Amino acid sequence: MKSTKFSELSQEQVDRKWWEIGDFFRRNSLWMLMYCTGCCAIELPPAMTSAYDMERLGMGPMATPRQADILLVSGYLSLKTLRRLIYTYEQMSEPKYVVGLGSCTINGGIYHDSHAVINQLDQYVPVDVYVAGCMPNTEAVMNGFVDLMDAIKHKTANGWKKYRDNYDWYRQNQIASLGEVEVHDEFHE
Amino acid sequence: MMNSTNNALEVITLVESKYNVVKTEHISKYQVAFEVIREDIHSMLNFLKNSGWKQLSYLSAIDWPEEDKMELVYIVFNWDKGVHIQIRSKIDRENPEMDSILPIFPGCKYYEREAHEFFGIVFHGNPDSMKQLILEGWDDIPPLRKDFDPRAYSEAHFPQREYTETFIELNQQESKQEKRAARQAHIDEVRKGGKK
Amino acid sequence: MASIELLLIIALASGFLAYLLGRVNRVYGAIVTIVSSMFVFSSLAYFGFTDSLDTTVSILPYVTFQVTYLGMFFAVMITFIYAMVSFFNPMFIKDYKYPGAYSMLYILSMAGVIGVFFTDNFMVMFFFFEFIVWTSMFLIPLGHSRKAAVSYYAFSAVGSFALLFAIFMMREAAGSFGINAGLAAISGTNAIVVFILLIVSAFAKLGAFPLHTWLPIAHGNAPHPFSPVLSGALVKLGAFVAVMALIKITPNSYVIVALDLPLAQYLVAIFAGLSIVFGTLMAIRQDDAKKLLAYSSMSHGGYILLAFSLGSSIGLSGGFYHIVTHALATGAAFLAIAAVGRQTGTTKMSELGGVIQKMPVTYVVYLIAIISMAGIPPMGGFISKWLIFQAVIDKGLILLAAAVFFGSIGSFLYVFRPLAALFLGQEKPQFKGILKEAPVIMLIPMIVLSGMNLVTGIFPNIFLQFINKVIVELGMAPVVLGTYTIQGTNGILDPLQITIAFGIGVVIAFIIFILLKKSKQVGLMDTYTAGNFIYSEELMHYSVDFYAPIERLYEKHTTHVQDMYKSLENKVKEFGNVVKYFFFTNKPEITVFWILIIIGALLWGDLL
Amino acid sequence: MQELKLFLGPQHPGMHGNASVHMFVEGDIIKRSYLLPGMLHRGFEKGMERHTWLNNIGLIPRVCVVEPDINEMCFAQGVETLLGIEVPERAHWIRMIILELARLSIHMMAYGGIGGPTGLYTLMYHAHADRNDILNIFEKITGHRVYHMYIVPGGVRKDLPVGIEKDIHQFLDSLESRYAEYRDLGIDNPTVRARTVDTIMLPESVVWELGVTGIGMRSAVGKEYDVRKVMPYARYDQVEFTVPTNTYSDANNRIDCKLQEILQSISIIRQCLAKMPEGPVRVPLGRGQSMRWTVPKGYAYSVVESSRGEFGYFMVSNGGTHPYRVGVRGASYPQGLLGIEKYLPGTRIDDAALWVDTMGVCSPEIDR
Amino acid sequence: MMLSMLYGVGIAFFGFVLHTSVAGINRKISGRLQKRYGPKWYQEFLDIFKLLSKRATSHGWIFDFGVIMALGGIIATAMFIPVTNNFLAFPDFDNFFIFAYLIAVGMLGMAMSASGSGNPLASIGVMRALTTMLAYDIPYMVVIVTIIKLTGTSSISGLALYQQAAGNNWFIVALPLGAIVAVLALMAGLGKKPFETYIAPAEIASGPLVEYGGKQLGMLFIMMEITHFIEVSLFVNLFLGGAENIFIFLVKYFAVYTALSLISNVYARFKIDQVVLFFYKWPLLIAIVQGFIAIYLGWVI
Repeated sequence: MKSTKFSELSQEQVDRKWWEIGDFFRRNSLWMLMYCTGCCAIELPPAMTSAYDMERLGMGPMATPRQADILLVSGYLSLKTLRRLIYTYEQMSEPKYVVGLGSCTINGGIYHDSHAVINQLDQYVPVDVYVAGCMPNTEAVMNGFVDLMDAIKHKTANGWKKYRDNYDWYRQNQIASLGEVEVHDEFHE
Repeated sequence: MMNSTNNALEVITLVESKYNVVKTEHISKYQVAFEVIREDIHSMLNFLKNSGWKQLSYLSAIDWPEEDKMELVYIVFNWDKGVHIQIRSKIDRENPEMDSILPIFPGCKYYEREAHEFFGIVFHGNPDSMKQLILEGWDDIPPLRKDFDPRAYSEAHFPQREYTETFIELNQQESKQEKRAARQAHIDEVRKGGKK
Repeated sequence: MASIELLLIIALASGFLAYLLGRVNRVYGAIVTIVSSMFVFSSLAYFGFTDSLDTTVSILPYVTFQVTYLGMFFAVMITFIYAMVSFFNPMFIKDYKYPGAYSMLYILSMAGVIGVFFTDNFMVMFFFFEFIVWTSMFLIPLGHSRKAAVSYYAFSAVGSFALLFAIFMMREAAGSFGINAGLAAISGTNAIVVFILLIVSAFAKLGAFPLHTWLPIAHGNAPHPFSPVLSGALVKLGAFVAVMALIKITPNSYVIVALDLPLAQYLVAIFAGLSIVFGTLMAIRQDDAKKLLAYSSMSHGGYILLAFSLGSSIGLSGGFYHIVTHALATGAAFLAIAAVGRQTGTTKMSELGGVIQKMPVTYVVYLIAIISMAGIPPMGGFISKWLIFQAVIDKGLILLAAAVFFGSIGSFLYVFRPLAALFLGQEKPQFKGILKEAPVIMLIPMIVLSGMNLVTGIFPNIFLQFINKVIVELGMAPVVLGTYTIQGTNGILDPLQITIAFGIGVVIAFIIFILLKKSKQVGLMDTYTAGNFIYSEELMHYSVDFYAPIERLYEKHTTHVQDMYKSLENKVKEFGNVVKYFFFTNKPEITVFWILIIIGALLWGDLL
Repeated sequence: MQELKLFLGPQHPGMHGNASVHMFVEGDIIKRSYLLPGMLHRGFEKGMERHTWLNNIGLIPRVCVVEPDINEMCFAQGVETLLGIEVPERAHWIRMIILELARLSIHMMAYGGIGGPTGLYTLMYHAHADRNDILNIFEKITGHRVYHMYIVPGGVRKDLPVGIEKDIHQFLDSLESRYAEYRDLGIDNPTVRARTVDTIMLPESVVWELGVTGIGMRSAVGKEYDVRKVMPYARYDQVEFTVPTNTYSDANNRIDCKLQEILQSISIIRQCLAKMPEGPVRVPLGRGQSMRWTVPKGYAYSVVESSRGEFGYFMVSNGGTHPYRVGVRGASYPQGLLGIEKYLPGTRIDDAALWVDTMGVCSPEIDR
Repeated sequence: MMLSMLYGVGIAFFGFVLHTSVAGINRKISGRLQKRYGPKWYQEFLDIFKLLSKRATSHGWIFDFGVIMALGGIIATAMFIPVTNNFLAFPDFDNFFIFAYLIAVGMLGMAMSASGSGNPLASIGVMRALTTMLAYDIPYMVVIVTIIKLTGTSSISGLALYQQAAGNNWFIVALPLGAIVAVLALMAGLGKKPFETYIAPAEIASGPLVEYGGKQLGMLFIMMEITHFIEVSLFVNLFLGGAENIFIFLVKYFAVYTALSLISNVYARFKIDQVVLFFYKWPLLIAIVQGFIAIYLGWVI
């Protein structure tokens, strides 16, 4: 039988144990950012409120990116939104997860040929869970969240690490599509 | 309000008596369209506003590259009469310019700004009309012109998802019969109560 | 043995020395102020606490001295503030038009303080009183505002004349100018009149409602290093007069049975309550940090008056202790603001922001000062406010208790505002790169004052034991003190215990903080903006109209008192014009005629 | 600089939808403000030009997310006007049921939505619970909860399922029985009244200046300026209903109008279910392959009363298989852009979210 | 001394566990009121520990120092709380004014840290919090002054014992007007609607908390739980006669907190100046009337 004496564990193992304990808390208390980027956000109120009651999974809407764990990309992303989404994503505190709702985040969906809407979200920010559909049912949205919890449990939801490690690649893609990520114009003195 | 048919006809006689209309259309009992020359638009809108068409419902443009024209559309509405009036006028496409109707309908401010953004029409007298409204950092021709191709723009700017060949092959390998058999097996298993 | 007379003469002499040296090099004069005030303070404190002050007089004519605990309490505390503030003089002396005069007047006004508190003669006291008023009056316009000096002098004159009349009435009753004799001899209706006159004088000096309008004008416009002296030290002269009136004179007025308080004291208490509320409300809406602190002085002056007027020994000790803690706190706060004012050139909160990034020590000094001012443990302000609360509750004064609590909670509001608007937030672009921490010589007094704030909060009994001596001298029972505890009327306070508890709490919080994952450092512009981009620091810093919602509720009613004085001023001006019209016309013979009449009336008027 | 810049949206709990109100604030009073739209811009008008007339059915519901049926109706009407065809009688009535159910849904959502800015979350939860029943009914009728693609040019996609009347009646009865409770919890709640009465005014002159329509206009002007009354489409001229109006348009009265419209919609749906004739529900628009159907040359402006006012499609056909140009007039365009620029200044930041909410600003239809 | 300090830390920890559980249960109860299932009862613990496990962002040393000062001050305050007649760390030293002012250290720390984040919304939130405090504290303090004047002691445990000795004549019955004011002030102190002006997500995006995430937010949550524990147990001791044993305390505590959160569920939020006007109109008047009646006329039920 393996000894569980604390002193015999290496620093790495201790860290992993702590991380697993942290994962338990993280997956049971996922706070999502209240950012309705697109039309799939219309299925979120039923998910949040009485009909499906997201709070029983420990999830709740949060006001600011600093407090939130999940960035919910609800649907298509116009260029203008994508800039703000990246800015918001970088403000979130780690570990952070991204859930892409709707087919627009996967391949552009019905707006695949639009001049204003991007086609593939994971070129710009790493996505942990996709929920397909246009728009996905509330059940599908809830299922996506459960999938995310499973992914956290199995340590596969590490998009934030990917973003940190491959920051240059993501940045390059962002600049290629957006020109400048943080705009200076008359709206932003 | 039930006599709207008469209202529409009244409008036609009213306008035609006063202005030299290029073309009149009686679209439905609630809708009338006039095509006028560009110089008449201001006085006509003013006249209609004083006659009760107090609300500017819509302002936009249509691009006609074959004729090399840009067509401006003003839609005004009278809530008492219940008649929409379209006023259309064609202007030059290469150098589209128009005087703003801001003094007549203050509500046109953002419509004109948007028309500038999407068609490149310059409205003189509208202070903010040259600023960007909806797009941000736009670097191409105005997008609602007919010669703009959004697909080409999208392909140039946004990477498309590449579905790898293996993915497609895998699907092809799995024929429909196999799939059906697998599904049947699954159903049987569920019926037996083995798997959920 | 040290002679008070000697100290006084040393002070006066060093004043002139400072002037002469100041003519040579302005900084030398300022250094004389440091040396002189430190010398005066330390000898007063040392010889005072060892009971070895000599009162014999050999050189100065007509001047006699006595050593009382009351006088010594005030003198030591005020000279301490003088000594601390004098460290600021060398850094500010460059800005003044008349640097030699500044140094001289600074020391002379301190000399006046010695005279006021150690004399036993009313006339000498009045002389030194006026001496302080005149010297400080010439100091104030060095901050480039003559209006401030006029306003200060006008209100001081009201106080001085009220005091003078009271002195003459007491002379009438006692037959001499002796302070103790005069106060003892007064009785009957005269006592009521003298009481009112002395209270008016005290109100004018303390800046209590309704004689408060000079406070923000004078404090706000005085030279940066002189404001702490004005607010922390000189204003307390009023408290001295108030003690004479409220404790030593007891006019036989109607006693309110339910409150167990004489009517006269109760009226003073009500005015004190009004000054607390009014000072708080006005401080909340100031934009200039110095004016804000000036109004807070008004509110705290109300606390002191209220404590004295309750007439119980716990109230008295609370009042005396509040004098100490307020002097230390407001001195430190004013010095911190002065340091900011020197480094940036302004003390307006709407023009500043993010000063903490370059001036952290100043920030900590200000923080400790405001914790004390707001009456939060473990600083001294908590102890004195606690004592005052005990006294107020003991009397069961509901409305005054409401006023006291209003002032206390309100002080959180107004002291927090400079903290947030001036020190915290984004650094303004115009100060980027040029802002530095204040020089070491300025940090010394600030740190000393902060330390004193802490000591007064943790070991208040050191001071309260001395205050007990003062109270006994005034004829009251002393407050019961343990080793570390203070026994109030309805509870015991152990400041050391609270401090240890607070320390343990902070240690626990710190351990939790340090055990957890290290945070990522981000800049102050990288904040939540609802997803929008913003690049201008000025648009991100919330400093204008900080308490707009609550200000809106009373902003229409803030100028009534000012309007009253304004109309009074206009009346005086009109009267002056009338006089000018009659007496000083272009025709000299009329003027000569009037002068002759007046001379005649003065010479032979009594005969008629 | 004396001003402070605050933002309401896009990522802000007080903002519904993805738009940003930039506010320059002094103290807590807004001095200048403007809306930064375009974060939901998808190039709809361009996209419609690139789809055939029938393919557009899939695209149009997505113009305005909260109220997709209005778009379908608007588009269908426009195409029918251009083609000059008449829709079967039963289709009209089914359309009315769908439209009024959609109106109920959006009004419930908007009424619950005032729970957000005012902090009355219980109201929000209750309203959303009832709205979910409407979505379930939609799912039974159309197969989808939100984007129904049910009202198509030429009628409706298919007939109502058997027995749906019972469900609808059941839902309407339960909603009607809870109406008084909603009033008590919402606009008659003293704390809500403290927030809404006599604030966020919309005087009549402003209505005409901006061109505000819908509840905002009716609550200020006091006349039944409703597209359903003024120029009745479908069979609105054959049902009896009143349009709630007022002459003093503060936030409370606007919400009140919204609540009264819920009752009217319930009554309309009941009348429709009673009066609905049997028959076909759809006519074909042309012959042959549906992707090659063409629409004759012409211009048409088709209008529908949405929950926020006059919602219009301006459609141009050059006789081809694709629309030549489709312009969308969002109902909240005037108050959303010009209203925020001109009339939000002067209010307080406490009221900004409520301003946007009770004026009925919907960002997707502004951006398109 | 050291032993009672440790005892005090134990009380603070007890308060944290107790209030976090009670708040979790109350979230479930509110959930049922809102027609939904509600979270797990221990959800608050999960939230706090999750926050503590995250990697936060910091806006400079004042941002961190304020949080430490806030939590430290609140722990220090909670150490003085008498839970029952015997379960208390410092008998005789649990002076009411210590709570009134030591709690302000925590508030000041949080306010400072929030303003130090450089976000204007945080400063506005702090401004609102301070203004709300100015509004509700005055009437509340007047009621407390009345009680202290009547009983002659300001020790919280002493006041509880006084009520028990008078045959469980609780002040909520004896001073009914004052009790109404105290309940309103308690609601404001706990940040319950309609007085929840300073969090106000829809207006200022959760106010002072706007820039916090990770461990700082977790520590502030702990601080808030303990603050609520202090305020509710002060109410229990002052107006509900304290508790002879821990079960009575738990019952009273749960009843008070649940009643308040149920009431707050059906109210919308006031604007900040409405809060000030509200408290200075009726509650202040009622409190003063109650004071006069009780002190000068001696009418105590």
